[in-house]
Amino acid sequence: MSQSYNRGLIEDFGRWKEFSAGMWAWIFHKFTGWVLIGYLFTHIAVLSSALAGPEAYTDTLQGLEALFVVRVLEVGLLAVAVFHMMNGIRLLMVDLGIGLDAQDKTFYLSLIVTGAIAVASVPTFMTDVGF
Amino acid sequence: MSTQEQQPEPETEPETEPETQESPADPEMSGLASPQQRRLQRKAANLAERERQAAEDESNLEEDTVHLKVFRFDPEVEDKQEPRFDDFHVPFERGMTVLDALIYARDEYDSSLTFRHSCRQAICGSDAFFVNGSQHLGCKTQISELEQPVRVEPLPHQEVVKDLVVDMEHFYEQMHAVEPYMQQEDLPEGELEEMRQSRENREKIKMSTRCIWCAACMSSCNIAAGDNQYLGPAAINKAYRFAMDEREDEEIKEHRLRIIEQEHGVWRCQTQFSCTEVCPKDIPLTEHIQELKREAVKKNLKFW
Amino acid sequence: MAERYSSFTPGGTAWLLQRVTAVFLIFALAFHFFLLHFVEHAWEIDFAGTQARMQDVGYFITMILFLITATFHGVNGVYNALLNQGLSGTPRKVVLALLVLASLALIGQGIWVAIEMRGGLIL
Amino acid sequence: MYEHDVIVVGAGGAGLRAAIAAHEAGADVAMVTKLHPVRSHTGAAEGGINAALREGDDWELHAYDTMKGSDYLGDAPAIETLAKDAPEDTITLEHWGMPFSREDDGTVSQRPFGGLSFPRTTYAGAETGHHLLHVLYEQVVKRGIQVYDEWFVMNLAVSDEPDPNDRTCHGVVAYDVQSGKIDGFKARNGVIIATGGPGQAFDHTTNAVSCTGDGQAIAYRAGVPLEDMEFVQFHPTTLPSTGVLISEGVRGEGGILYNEKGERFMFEHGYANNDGELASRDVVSRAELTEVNEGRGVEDEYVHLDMRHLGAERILDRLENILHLAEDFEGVDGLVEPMPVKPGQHYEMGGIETDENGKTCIDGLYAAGECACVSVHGANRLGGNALPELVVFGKRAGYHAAGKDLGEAEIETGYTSDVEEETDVDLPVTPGEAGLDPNPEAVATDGSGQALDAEDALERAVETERARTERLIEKDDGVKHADIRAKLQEAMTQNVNVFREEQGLKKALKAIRECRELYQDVYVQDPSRTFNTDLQMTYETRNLIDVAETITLGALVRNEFRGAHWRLENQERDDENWLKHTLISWNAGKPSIWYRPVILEGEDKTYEPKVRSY
Ligand SMILES: Cc1cc2nc3c(=O)[nH]c(=O)nc-3n(C[C@H](O)[C@H](O)[C@H](O)COP(=O)(O)OP(=O)(O)OC[C@H]3O[C@@H](n4cnc5c(N)ncnc54)[C@H](O)[C@@H]3O)c2cc1C
Ligand code: HEM
Ligand code: SF4
Ligand code: F3S
Ligand code: FES
Repeated sequence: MSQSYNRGLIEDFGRWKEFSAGMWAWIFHKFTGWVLIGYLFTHIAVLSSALAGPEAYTDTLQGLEALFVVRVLEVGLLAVAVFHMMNGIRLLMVDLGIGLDAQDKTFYLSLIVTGAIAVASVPTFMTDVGF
Repeated sequence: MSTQEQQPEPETEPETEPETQESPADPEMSGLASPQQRRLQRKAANLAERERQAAEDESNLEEDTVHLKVFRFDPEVEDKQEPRFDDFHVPFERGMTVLDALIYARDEYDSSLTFRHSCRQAICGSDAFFVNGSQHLGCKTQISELEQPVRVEPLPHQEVVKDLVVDMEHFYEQMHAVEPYMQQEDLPEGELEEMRQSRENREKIKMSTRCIWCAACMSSCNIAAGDNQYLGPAAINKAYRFAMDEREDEEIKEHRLRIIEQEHGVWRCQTQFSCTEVCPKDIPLTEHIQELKREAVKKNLKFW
Repeated sequence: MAERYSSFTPGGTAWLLQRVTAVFLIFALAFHFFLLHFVEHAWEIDFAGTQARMQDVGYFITMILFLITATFHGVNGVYNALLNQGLSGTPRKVVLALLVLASLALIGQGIWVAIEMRGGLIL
Repeated sequence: MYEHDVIVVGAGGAGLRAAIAAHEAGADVAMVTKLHPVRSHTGAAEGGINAALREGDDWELHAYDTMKGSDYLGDAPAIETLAKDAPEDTITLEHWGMPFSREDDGTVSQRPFGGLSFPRTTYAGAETGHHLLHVLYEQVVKRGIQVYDEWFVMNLAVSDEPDPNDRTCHGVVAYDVQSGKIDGFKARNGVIIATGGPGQAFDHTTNAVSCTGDGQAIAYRAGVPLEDMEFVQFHPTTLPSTGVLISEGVRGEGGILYNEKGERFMFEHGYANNDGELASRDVVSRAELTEVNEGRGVEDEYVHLDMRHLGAERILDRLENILHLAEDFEGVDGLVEPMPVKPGQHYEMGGIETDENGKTCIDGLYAAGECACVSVHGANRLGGNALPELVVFGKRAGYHAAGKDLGEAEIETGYTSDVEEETDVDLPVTPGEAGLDPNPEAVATDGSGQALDAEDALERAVETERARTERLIEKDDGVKHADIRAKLQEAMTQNVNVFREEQGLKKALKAIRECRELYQDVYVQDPSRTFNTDLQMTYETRNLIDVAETITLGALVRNEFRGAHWRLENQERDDENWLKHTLISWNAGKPSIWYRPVILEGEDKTYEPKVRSY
């Protein structure tokens, strides 16, 4: 009807507090997926320094690794990857129709595992980094 | 039963930004298994709450009124063309539902308050509203379970015709699109012979047949909001109801799978579970959609 | 109504491939991260080490497969996400073409780099 | 203006079935309904649909049970038609995919029900009506039958001959709720009214808010008599705040009724020393109200239905649905507290007078379903007999309207001079008059007393409704329909309830008259044309007034106790004087009451009135 009123998407993100587990899982999965594919492109770009010769490659990589931000970003990347993987497994289970009733619990579990692995990896990732 | 003076008269207030509104308790976050279980638990909590409240303050008038904030819009009436929220203060009665409160507000304060409703018992599916930020049937939602003020809005993602009334045409079209009728031509001989169906098979389709076409699921689904052509959980569930019914032959089932595996069909579903959460009939919608995805894949694999 | 939806589109294939690649990626990604961040350490990586690993045929093939599946999985995921937001018509064809081109470029570049790391196409 | 062969008004079980039948018979059918079909109140039916399907049962037993249940006020040809057609029509539903509950061998299940000599109530869980409604709607979708949903039918377009038996119905006038447009629907062959019951005449009812007796009122005002309206069934266990039905199953499983003092009153106060809580619906309803009236009700309003002693496991297993209902609609947890219940209006046995083919005395006008009275239910409807009525008589009406030959009807309709006429009861006020508006009749007239042709009749009816609507919306001040409705409902619930006595009924008539007077000053507050439910409900309230009046009039004249109709003054069934139907004709606003004998001669036997005891 022409004279009806379309409220657009006002209820979408303005309502984030009311989102349920499944919805959050979807948003996070999307976000992490995009980060990962973005990273894949970057990653190949960085590795392409190998085309300019072994030294260029080693220098680029080690130069980047010397940067504190890069280390922090790496922890972030790990978290993103782990979450995407854990939730991906959850989604695969959902696809197989396993444990649908516990879908919210498994989402929280993915979050916890992600957090735990990210925290546990900090010492390893932060070794030998200059400030 | 309270008989005290009410403070009537809707006050008008400009539409507030959704961001600034108070968030009600989120029952979905409680992490219990099924909606059924969750309801039972909520029920226990509410009973305790009611008792506590009753004991605490019997005479407090404030406690005994319900504060409703209702979305208003009318394309024809000048001061309603710009959507707004009206406040109503309705005397509370034990057992009062959101629908009861709306009816009271309409009959006592403002006859132009418009919403669909009929059966008052969760079977006609006309009164799905957006209450405190999620989809509920008005007649099935106890006021005592909600945080105040109770915000009542029309279903999101559907055009608003007036006040709480949304345009359901698109929803009906999607329901019709899955050919929602038995197509078995080959009936048993004999005038009074029924088709046979095993108890297990009836059990399998039972939940899916409970749908009351309230559109709460469709309105909650983010994908349906983005892709208008997406069949949506209710229509897919309707397709499931027939695809899984053993009374229809295998070819008909294949035909049904072809309908739901088209581009705007099951593959669109991102398993957000919002539909399952809000369905007032506790239909495991996501589960049904997922099962159809697997059936469709199986069928396609057969051709390879 | 019904006829609007009757054209057969095997949307299921992409969906299934997304799942299949996901299963492969679980292992590939875990292996990749584990090897390059925990066994080896990222800050110690140099060309020699990379080359040594790449000399191993199994590793080389795994990485190529990893690249291809991840690209398909990621790009298909992005494409799907856009479709879900209602992308259709000509823009949709354009986006699909761009994504395919980008993927091919990425895979091509990746394979080239890998071969280079390996030190040429000697098997 | 729209034009079709057959126009079906109402899309509940009866309307949908009629539309399908008319379509099958080759007619171009359209349905006009104020609710989308799946919103109709047929969806609320729980128990089941009676049909003699199995070995050991046959239609004659079903007919016998129904006749006995009706307290010998049903017409044999109608009852036998119902019993004979129900099996086939039920199986048809199965073939259309209805998910009936099943036996181990895959055949449909049947269960015992009150008043039945054989377990013949075919059911689909505790939601038979829901499935029936949806299956029928699916068939309508399949056949591509045109549905005008959310179109409120305001009136019929009927020609203006002085004798209603000579009139013809040409179509209906309806109001598109979404847009506010008022338009005519011309019916080349016939109009079928299937608008359901008038439960909203009472404030405590299991019926939906949409059950406002519209069809009965418009047919009545067009000259069709309303039959046996005094017979209203009250269900003993409904939730006090909403009227939601708590199924008989709770008592069947062993639920107990207690009064405020905690007494098991069905036994302790001697209402039913043998059957206790399981006595028939009217007995239990009366017992509950007696308790409340004598001051032993909880909060002076209701009694308690307790099932806690059954144990959580058994309750969850068999009565889970009841837990949800009590919780969702009353906020009571049936596992930890007793449920409040009281009697509530449930079903209107009477209605638009029709024959077995659904035809009324007006040419081209049909009725089927709860709004009609063929009569199969007589003075009391058996549980599970309404749904078969919908499909059996819905189908017949559809066929007949589409021109299919169903044979000559045995039941007569319309007022003829040889029937008994009598109104020696003195009425406190003159019913009918105090016109609700200047043009009280549904018949279209140009004042010449000449029959109008179809187009003109329709045109005129549309104009009348447009003018009336205009007046209602333009009026700035007055009485709100909600206040009138509340007054009406209160009067009906107080006085025309389970217990009826002369004084109370007269009080009700006076109150109805006051409602009529108030209605002359009614106005619609909402000025909008878009989805104006205020306007729609104002129209409905007017229909309720007319229908409520017929219920009360019938109850006042029938001075006997039969079926659901209890009278203080005469607590015996009086077969000598009252084996006859009450009929009320509108007569241009001057209602008259007359009677027609009950037909007890069946196809090959005559039913002898016996004492109704179970
Ligand atoms: C709670 C409950 C339980 C029941 N259980 C059983 C049971 O177990 N077994 C049994 O046999 N019976 C049962 N009954 C009785 C039975 O369900 C009803 O009598 C029957 O469903 C009525 O059907 P109908 O088609 O006549 O009317 P409805 O289903 O009420 O449909 C009326 C239709 O008319 C339309 N309408 C009304 N007015 C207008 C208008 N002015 N303009 C346009 N359209 C209009 C409405 O939109 C609707 O589509 C039960 C009833 C109730 C209330
Ligand atoms: C570790 C193993 C991985 C698993 C188990 C996994 C699983 C999944 C699954 C199941 C989906 C589909 C979600 C849906 O359609 O509902 C998905 C989407 C996606 N994945 Fe992965 N994935 C993995 C690794 C990766 C990697 C390495 C990348 C990046 C290259 C990636 C990028 C994406 C993207 C972009 C999406 C689409 C997100 C969206 O919906 O917007 N994934 N993943
Ligand atoms: S599936 Fe559930 S939420 Fe969706 S329309 Fe049906 S009953 Fe409503
Ligand atoms: S909310 Fe939408 S995404 Fe799927 S699980 Fe339900 S249809
Ligand atoms: S009023 Fe019918 S579902 Fe709520």
